[in-house]
Amino acid sequence: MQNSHFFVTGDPMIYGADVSIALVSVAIIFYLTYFKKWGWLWREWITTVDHKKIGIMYLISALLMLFRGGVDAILMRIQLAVPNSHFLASEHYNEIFTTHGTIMILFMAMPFMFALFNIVVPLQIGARDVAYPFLNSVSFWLFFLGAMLFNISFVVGGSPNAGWLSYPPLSENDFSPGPGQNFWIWGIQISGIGSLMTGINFVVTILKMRTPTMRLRDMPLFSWSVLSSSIAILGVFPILTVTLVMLTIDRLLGGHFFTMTAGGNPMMWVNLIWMWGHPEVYIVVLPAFGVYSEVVATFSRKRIFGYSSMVFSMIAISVVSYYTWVHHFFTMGAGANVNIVFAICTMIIAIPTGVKVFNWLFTMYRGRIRITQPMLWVMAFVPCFLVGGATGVMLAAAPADYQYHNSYFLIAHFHQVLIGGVVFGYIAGMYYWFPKIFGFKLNERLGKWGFWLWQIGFYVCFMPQYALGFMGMTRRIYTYNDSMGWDMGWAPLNYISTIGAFLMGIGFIFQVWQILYSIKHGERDVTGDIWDGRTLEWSIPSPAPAYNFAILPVVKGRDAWWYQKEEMQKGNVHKEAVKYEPIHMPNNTGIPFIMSVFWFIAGFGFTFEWMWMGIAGLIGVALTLFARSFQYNTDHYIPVEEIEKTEKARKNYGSVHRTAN
Amino acid sequence: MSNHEHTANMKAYTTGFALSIILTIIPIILVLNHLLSKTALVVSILLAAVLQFVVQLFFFMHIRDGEGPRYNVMALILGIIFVVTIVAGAIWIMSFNSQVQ
Amino acid sequence: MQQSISAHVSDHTQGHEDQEGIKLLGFWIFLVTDCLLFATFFAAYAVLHTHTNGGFTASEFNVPNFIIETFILLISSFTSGIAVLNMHKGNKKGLTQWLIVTAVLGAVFVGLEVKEFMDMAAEGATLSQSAFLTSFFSLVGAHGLHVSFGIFWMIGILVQLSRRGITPVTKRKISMVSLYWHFLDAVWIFIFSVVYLMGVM
Amino acid sequence: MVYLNSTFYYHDSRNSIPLYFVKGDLTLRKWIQTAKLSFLALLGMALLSGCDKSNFIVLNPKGPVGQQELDLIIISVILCAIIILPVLGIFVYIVIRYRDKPGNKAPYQPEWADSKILEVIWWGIPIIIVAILGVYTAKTTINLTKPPVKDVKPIVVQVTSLDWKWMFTYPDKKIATVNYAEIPAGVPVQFILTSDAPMNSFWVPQLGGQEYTMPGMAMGLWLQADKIGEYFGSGANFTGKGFAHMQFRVKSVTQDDFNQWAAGIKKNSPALTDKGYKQLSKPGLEKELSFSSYPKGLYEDIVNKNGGTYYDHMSHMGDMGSQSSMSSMKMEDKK
Ligand code: HEA
Ligand code: HEA
Ligand code: CUA
Ligand SMILES: [Cu+2]
Repeated sequence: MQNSHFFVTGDPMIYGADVSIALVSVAIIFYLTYFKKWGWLWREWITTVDHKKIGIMYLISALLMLFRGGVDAILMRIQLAVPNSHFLASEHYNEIFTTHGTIMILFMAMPFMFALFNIVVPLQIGARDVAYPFLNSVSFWLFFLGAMLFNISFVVGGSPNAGWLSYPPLSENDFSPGPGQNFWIWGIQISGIGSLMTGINFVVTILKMRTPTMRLRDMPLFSWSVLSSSIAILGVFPILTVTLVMLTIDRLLGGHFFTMTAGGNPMMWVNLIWMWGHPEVYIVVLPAFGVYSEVVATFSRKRIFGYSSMVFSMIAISVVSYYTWVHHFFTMGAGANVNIVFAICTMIIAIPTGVKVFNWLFTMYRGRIRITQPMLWVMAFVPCFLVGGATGVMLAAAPADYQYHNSYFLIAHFHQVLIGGVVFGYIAGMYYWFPKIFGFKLNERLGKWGFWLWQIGFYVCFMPQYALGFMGMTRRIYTYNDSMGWDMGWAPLNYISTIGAFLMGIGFIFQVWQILYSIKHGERDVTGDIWDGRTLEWSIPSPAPAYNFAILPVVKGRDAWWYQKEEMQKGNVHKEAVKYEPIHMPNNTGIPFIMSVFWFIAGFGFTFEWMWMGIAGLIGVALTLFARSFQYNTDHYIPVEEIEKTEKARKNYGSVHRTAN
Repeated sequence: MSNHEHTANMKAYTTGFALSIILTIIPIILVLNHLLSKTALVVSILLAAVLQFVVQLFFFMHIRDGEGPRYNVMALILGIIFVVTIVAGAIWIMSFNSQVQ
Repeated sequence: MQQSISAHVSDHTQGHEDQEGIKLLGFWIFLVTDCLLFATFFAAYAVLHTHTNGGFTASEFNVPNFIIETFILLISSFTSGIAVLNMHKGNKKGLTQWLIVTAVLGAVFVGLEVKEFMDMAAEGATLSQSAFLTSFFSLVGAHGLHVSFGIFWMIGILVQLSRRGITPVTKRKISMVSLYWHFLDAVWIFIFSVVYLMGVM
Repeated sequence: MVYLNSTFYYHDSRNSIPLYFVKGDLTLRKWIQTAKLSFLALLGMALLSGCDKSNFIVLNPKGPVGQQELDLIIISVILCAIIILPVLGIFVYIVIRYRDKPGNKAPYQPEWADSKILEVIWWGIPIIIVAILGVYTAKTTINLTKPPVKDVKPIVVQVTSLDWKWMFTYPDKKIATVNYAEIPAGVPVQFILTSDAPMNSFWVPQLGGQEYTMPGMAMGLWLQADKIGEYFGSGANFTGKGFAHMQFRVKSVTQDDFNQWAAGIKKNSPALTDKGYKQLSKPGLEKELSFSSYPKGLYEDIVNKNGGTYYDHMSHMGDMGSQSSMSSMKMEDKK
């Protein structure tokens, strides 16, 4: 690697980015130093093992990455708006769609999902923490530094440009030499290991940390969705890890897993990466389904309809999604029998998904629907996901897919399920639990602006893309000529699509404004139960105290808090004096952060093929692991006086544990 | 989990050890002496391996220990299903044994 | 009434004691995901094992070497079991000794494997020679790295054991490492059968 | 049908950049012009082009393969619509009827959360639909592995995707072309696909769906044009820098014209030598080219050097003249 190529050069946009990144960094450093915030940052955030704070850090990262991926999207749409555009050069466009796809799925959807896992699950199951708080912090920092490693490729070394799933041999040394592709490998590898740990963490949390009276069949559906998504994570992230290791072996050590020469087989990559990649999209959509279930029930003032079939269908989706990966390469000619089996397995997913849709509808049926912000996004989700899912089923008909594959029809399908299913869901979840996290509600008026801009923008952007697919427009082309643009009719539709992207961008700006505005002016949540909720997280104050529950709640069925409130209204609740006990909590620790920094160093070293640095980083990782294993003072007790003080400060909260029959 | 009832005792370990030695030697003998046809050989090697895996699980890893829901057993079963899917699926798909379209 | 029950149960779940059980379950799940990791390497090996690029083929493996390796690992699995038995009996000395035996056997195993790899490399059969060799070295090497990691882990535990004796924490750690060791033995059985035996068959 | 003019392709030497990429002012003018036009587009042109059925080339097939795929597309749209549209209707109805506003008389049953009958209905209907669609999918999948018509002798065209161009070799005629292919109308064509570069995908929407071109593999794709015409084709799987320019043209002509065309090429065009192929396969763009001959065994060598020797069925790569159709039959018998 020559040093002259270390900094990406040659493009004014990149210089602009360099300058703005430098300026922002200087500003942050100045702010932290001037206001003496370094210690605060270290103590309160970097070393925290509190799942709520980790959740907040995930949330902030996800929003930042949505912005980054969104800027990529806008740039692509500008380039494609008209034929023969030279706003972006070919290589630059290729980098942008690669980073757009990678960032949106791995560094936006995943952390957004983990944000909700962390913020909601322990509160919903009446736990004081996740099963492994230390590991949780490791997961976050691995994700974060992996994402940062990926993002610096923009200014140092060059971005990857072989597509978000980087098919070899294009992604091998022969065709993509240099650090760009390595950034992709290591950014995903490091954060992927973090995701795998999160999966383990939440499976065990849900199985083992529920408040002792909560049976699995009383558990709220969001937590069920987390369980099913985490199981899928356990099933597929190891495959991703190994597949990336294989590409690393090819690129770094001269191996031949996927090369064109020496017997390598690029198809094996396609096969393996989709074994992970397909379930991955269901991993991100399942928790969104969980959000819908919570929001719909709350704002219809009704029990969720068909609870058991909701649970069953989620588990079914997470398992059956393991058997559909070939639908991403029907056109590879693996054989009629292979295609038929996987086509039918793919269509089968539509059945449990449909059941969920029907159950949501019937939750609203004979309910009382309050159209609040979270509910708005849920109502936008239904039609969008229905149509996107239906086009998915059309894609699943293998021979029809020979015509859709890699066309804009496909692009339209997956944006419709990814945005309509995943993004809408997470945004709904964010609005729903925002008061719980921060103690105030997000402004409705600005939110509505954001909402409608997103909605209109979405359909204006992506509906024309279905038509473009039928017109033969393939994905990943940085430009098209006049003949395609005018004679074949691609140009007008692309232009419209670009307008839609801008509308979504403006919608996003409204949402950012909304958050900033609400920090000052947002309606404060003084009850802890601002939506008249049904599940345990609404029985404690907003924001929740460090230990979540002073006394573990007693749960007698589903929607525990809702029925508790009914009892309280009927006057069946006798306030007893409660006797607190000291609460056992984990200590803050800097090791996760330090370990992740070593991972970053290792990843950076291997990216530039500076083996000394890579190995040094790995040794650092091993040493921190070792240090941790010798750490014995890992926890403390919160004394009773402190709990009493905190609990006294809360006035009118009802609390589930005060039930007495 | 480890604090409850233990199936771990010297007898179990020795039995397990003896079984695994036997299950290793059988395929070695079969292979080195070319005793069976190719398919039969592959089947017996795999069979011995699977049996030995079971021996490890029961005699060494004490899969039966513990109380309450057997989450570890469930995880293992799911894991085995996934393992079979990954390996068998890859072999099947990558064999490209027919022409399509 | 309800109240007191809940308080009791909660102490049980959130207290130290069960914390160790929770960690063990997590470790078990981790092992299952590790299985998938090996499964993926196996899948690649199964698909690529005939792609020899005119070089080294699976029939040329060093038969005595891999048979010895196999028995050493089998024995070490047994000795790690004996170590755990000693732990349950509270016999710190026996525990330490058998752990050391296990680690030493593991080191011999790794040594033999390194020798095998070096011999192959000396014949020109390197990782970059063919897709078959890439997948072979990756699969077997991944196992070897796991074993090496296990050895270091055992050393770390031995140090803690000498300092603190048999406590709930060291107990859990020893249970984990022995579980890990049996697991590596189980993986090896498949490498032995599928890679080596079927290779020389 | 889509008319393709040759401005599509780069004019002179490879790696050069076509005029409209360099000339900034030209592009600026185009921007303005396009902006104006696009306002019209917003109002009418989208609709116009939308109504202009011929632009939807996927929905406007010119051969039996594309037609079968279109049939399946239509079936799948209908089957999905049968369920999706009513659900959308129910959704709108429920949201309007059960809004929480004062004086809403609609029933409110907050505890009603289970119904066996309903469960059976909404597990049942999707199962039936998936079953029907599954059967059609399976049928079409199997059909497409066979030549579209049985009684006409097929021809073989070998396709090699390169960085960033398409090479077609005709084993029967021993001629080669780049970035365009001619085929006889009404005759099943067995395209045999490989790549001497990162994998691409061979797609001629009006003739039928695509299939990957993969290094080291020779995969078969049956297509057929019923009438004469000229069809848009493109690479559909991303291969890097020049990928966006990998369009090609497939022209179907009568059998006589086809023979004449081939004879003309044999007579008038230069030969493709080993050296010439090496040059051709280097990364870069290329205009349409024709060659009167190509090195013997070129295609087989390409497949084999990229790993073809590891796949036994790949030995039938079509360079067997009239036998080719038989060999592909044999492949089917095998499975
Ligand atoms: C969150 C993300 C997400 C979700 C939920 C889905 C859901 C589905 N997807 Fe999608 N998909 C992607 C993300 C997602 N997908 C991405 C990112 C890609 C492309 C990646 C790339 O190439 O870069 C892709 C690509 C993709 C392909 C590959 C196409 C190709 O490359 O050529 C296929 C093919 O089968 C497919 C099918 C499906 C199906 C059948 C569903 C189903 O799960 C949908 C089920 C839902 C419904 C059907 C609606 C509700 C159901 C009812 C009301 C019941 C009754 C309905 C019927 C019986 C029809 N998807
Ligand atoms: C969750 C995943 C996700 C999300 C949310 C999105 C969101 C968007 N995507 Fe993306 N997309 C993918 C996942 C996702 N995408 C994937 C996986 C690919 C495949 C990549 C590949 O081929 O390898 C892809 C590819 C892809 C393409 C195809 C590129 C190609 O093949 O050549 C296009 C083209 O239109 C596109 C557009 C958009 C747009 C307009 C949005 C919008 O919704 C974005 C809206 C958000 C914003 C705009 C953020 C705010 C921005 C600002 C505030 C900036 C300033 C604003 C203005 C100037 C208005 N995406
Ligand atoms: Cu993929 Cu042949
Ligand atoms: Cu998929």
